[in-house]
Amino acid sequence: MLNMRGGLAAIAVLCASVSAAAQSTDPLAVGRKMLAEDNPGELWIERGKRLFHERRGPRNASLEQCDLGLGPGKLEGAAARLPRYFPDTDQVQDLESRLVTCMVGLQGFKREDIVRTAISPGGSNGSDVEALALYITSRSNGMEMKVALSHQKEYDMYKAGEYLFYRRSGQTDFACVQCHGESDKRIRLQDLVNMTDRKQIQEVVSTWPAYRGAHFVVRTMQWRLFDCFWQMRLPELKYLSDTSIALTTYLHYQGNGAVIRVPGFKR
Amino acid sequence: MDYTRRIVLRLAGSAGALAAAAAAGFTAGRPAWAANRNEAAFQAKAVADALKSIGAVNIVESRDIVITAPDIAENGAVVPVAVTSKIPNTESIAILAEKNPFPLAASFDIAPGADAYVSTRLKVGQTTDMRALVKAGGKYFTAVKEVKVTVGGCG
Amino acid sequence: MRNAWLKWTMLGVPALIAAGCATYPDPGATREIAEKMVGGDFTAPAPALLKRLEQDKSQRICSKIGDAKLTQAEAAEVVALARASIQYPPSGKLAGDWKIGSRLAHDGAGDRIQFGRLEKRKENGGLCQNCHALAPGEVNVGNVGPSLTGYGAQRGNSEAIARLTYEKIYNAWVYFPCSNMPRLGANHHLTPEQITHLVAFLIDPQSPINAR
Amino acid sequence: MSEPMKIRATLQGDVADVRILMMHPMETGQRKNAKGELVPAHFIKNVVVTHNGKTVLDAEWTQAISRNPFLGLRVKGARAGDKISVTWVDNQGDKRTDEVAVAAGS
Repeated sequence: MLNMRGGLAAIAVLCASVSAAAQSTDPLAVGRKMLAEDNPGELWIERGKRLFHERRGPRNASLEQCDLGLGPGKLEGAAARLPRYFPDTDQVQDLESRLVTCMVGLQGFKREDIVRTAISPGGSNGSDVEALALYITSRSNGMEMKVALSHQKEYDMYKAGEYLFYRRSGQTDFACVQCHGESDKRIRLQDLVNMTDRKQIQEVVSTWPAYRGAHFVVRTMQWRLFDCFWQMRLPELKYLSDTSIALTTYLHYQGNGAVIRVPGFKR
Repeated sequence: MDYTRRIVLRLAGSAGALAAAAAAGFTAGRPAWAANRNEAAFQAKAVADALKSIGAVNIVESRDIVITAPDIAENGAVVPVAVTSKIPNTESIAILAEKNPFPLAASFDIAPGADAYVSTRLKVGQTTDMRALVKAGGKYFTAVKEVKVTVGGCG
Repeated sequence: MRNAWLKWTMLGVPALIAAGCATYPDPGATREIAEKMVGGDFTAPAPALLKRLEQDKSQRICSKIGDAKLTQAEAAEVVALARASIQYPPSGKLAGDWKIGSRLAHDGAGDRIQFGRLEKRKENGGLCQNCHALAPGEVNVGNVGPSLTGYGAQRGNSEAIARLTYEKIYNAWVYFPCSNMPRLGANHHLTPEQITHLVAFLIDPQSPINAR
Repeated sequence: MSEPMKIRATLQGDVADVRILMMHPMETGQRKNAKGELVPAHFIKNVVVTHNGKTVLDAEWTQAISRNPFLGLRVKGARAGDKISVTWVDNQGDKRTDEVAVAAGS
């Protein structure tokens, strides 16, 4: 039916026209497919590449000597093996944590300055860290996730992550598992991933960093966890905190074998 | 993070911004078939006024216009819309989100003989009829599809 | 079979130990490591808000890892603690205004913390829509919890039903120990008065949730 | 200081499927920033797509086009290696042109 304000007598034929769009039974599927086919996150990759190779910061250095676990400057496959233990920092680090180590150590940026701006405001052009994290991860596109537990601290992180995944607290009594423990569940219309199902974990961990449609920026795994704690009404998760790296270790290890393809597209 | 909600609510705009926007032109070297920007149509707040400004009269509903858009859009700030016109000699395709404060969202002039298909993404403030208006051989044709907008997001 | 795959990977552990490698910490050590993280990894605009991370006894019991089951004794303790937590509205009236309840049921905001700010509003939303189907035909509803469509139409609106409903919202763990449903009243997310409005929204014959 | 567009042009028969992503805020002029100040309107007004120098599409846009816009079109009579060029102009006079060669279809 035509449903318009004002006199539209101009329209000669008033038969309801039917769109051929919705052949699928899922009324959301058409839109999701159309958006995912052309992912604005792609625009961030070039920027991340430029930021990686440009001489920047107080030391006027590039990140080309950054060791993400496979040796200085070796990016192919590096993200697929993170988080991992790094002897020089004596820490288990995820991609963003290691990236910040490089930005501080090689380029001379102040850690607190990077951390403060790492998660960009929605509707901005995004942060340097977001673009760099996407570029670096994109260099593992097509490769299998291969996180190893070998150092004691990696085992500790993995088990702490598992513990935290099930740890309930706060006024909603939520742990991760309350929303991510069963398949085919939704918060309103938003599909929830079952993080106790290997296939679904793989689908998730291989698609971050991702373009977040509602925010118009590329988001990272650090952001994903940060935003979950917000919705759970818990205090703010510190950027690069051990809690975040423990949960990432727990999830990434279970996601082993997934083929990385970033940027993902999230609603 | 209620960024989407904010952006969608603030779509309810004034004509001022659009008028200011009219300044910078890009008309030099334009081929004869491409019309100049019809500022009055873009500033119209009612669908009827937009159509009038375009000069669209005797508009015929046509099944040869296919609108591809979701039945339900999860995020009103990014609603994908594609329009295909199978009507011979299609000269232009305009897309109107009828419930938007300024319904005429975009207009595409198509070179003679070129493929009459465009795809883009729109901000839509609320559930609306999405209307495609096609000019072909000097005549006007139209089709509509309803898109439900849930705004979505958490909180 | 929540963690079937995980268990499978655990089978590899003895081999690693045999090879002299590092291994998984025991549950006590894990708890210590993880709780230390929680203690240092969060910030809040007011120190008192950090207390949200501390677990009460029921939360500790309900944080079962993987497929671990609640024992009968644990379940009984959670139920007893839940029963003791319930406070009724001073008026004694358990069913309030379904229209206010409808608004609350569709409100998912309030009390979140981000970018150094606490989302403090006049009142918190009831969060229902996030997880439960509500009125017939409503699209933007979750399914983590059971559908509430026709809740009152199926059960009626007697005093006994009003009381049961009130208690389930105030502290669902009285009836379903350790369920996913937040203890909205006991945790002071909602006030007793707000809960009476949600009760009305669920059981009032006029409420859209009970529309045919 | 605009970011390059991401343009894909892939041959399907003799039609090039062209998909363009642009980084642009598409500000309505109605949104307030974190400090509560109104963000000035800033949006692409006009997009022109050419095929080997000949215009095939001339689009007039408004603030109703989403942030980081997408434009998809099909160019008839294309051959692998043909040049597809895209130019956008925004309401603040900013302008950008990017070009790709049509890739053979898979």
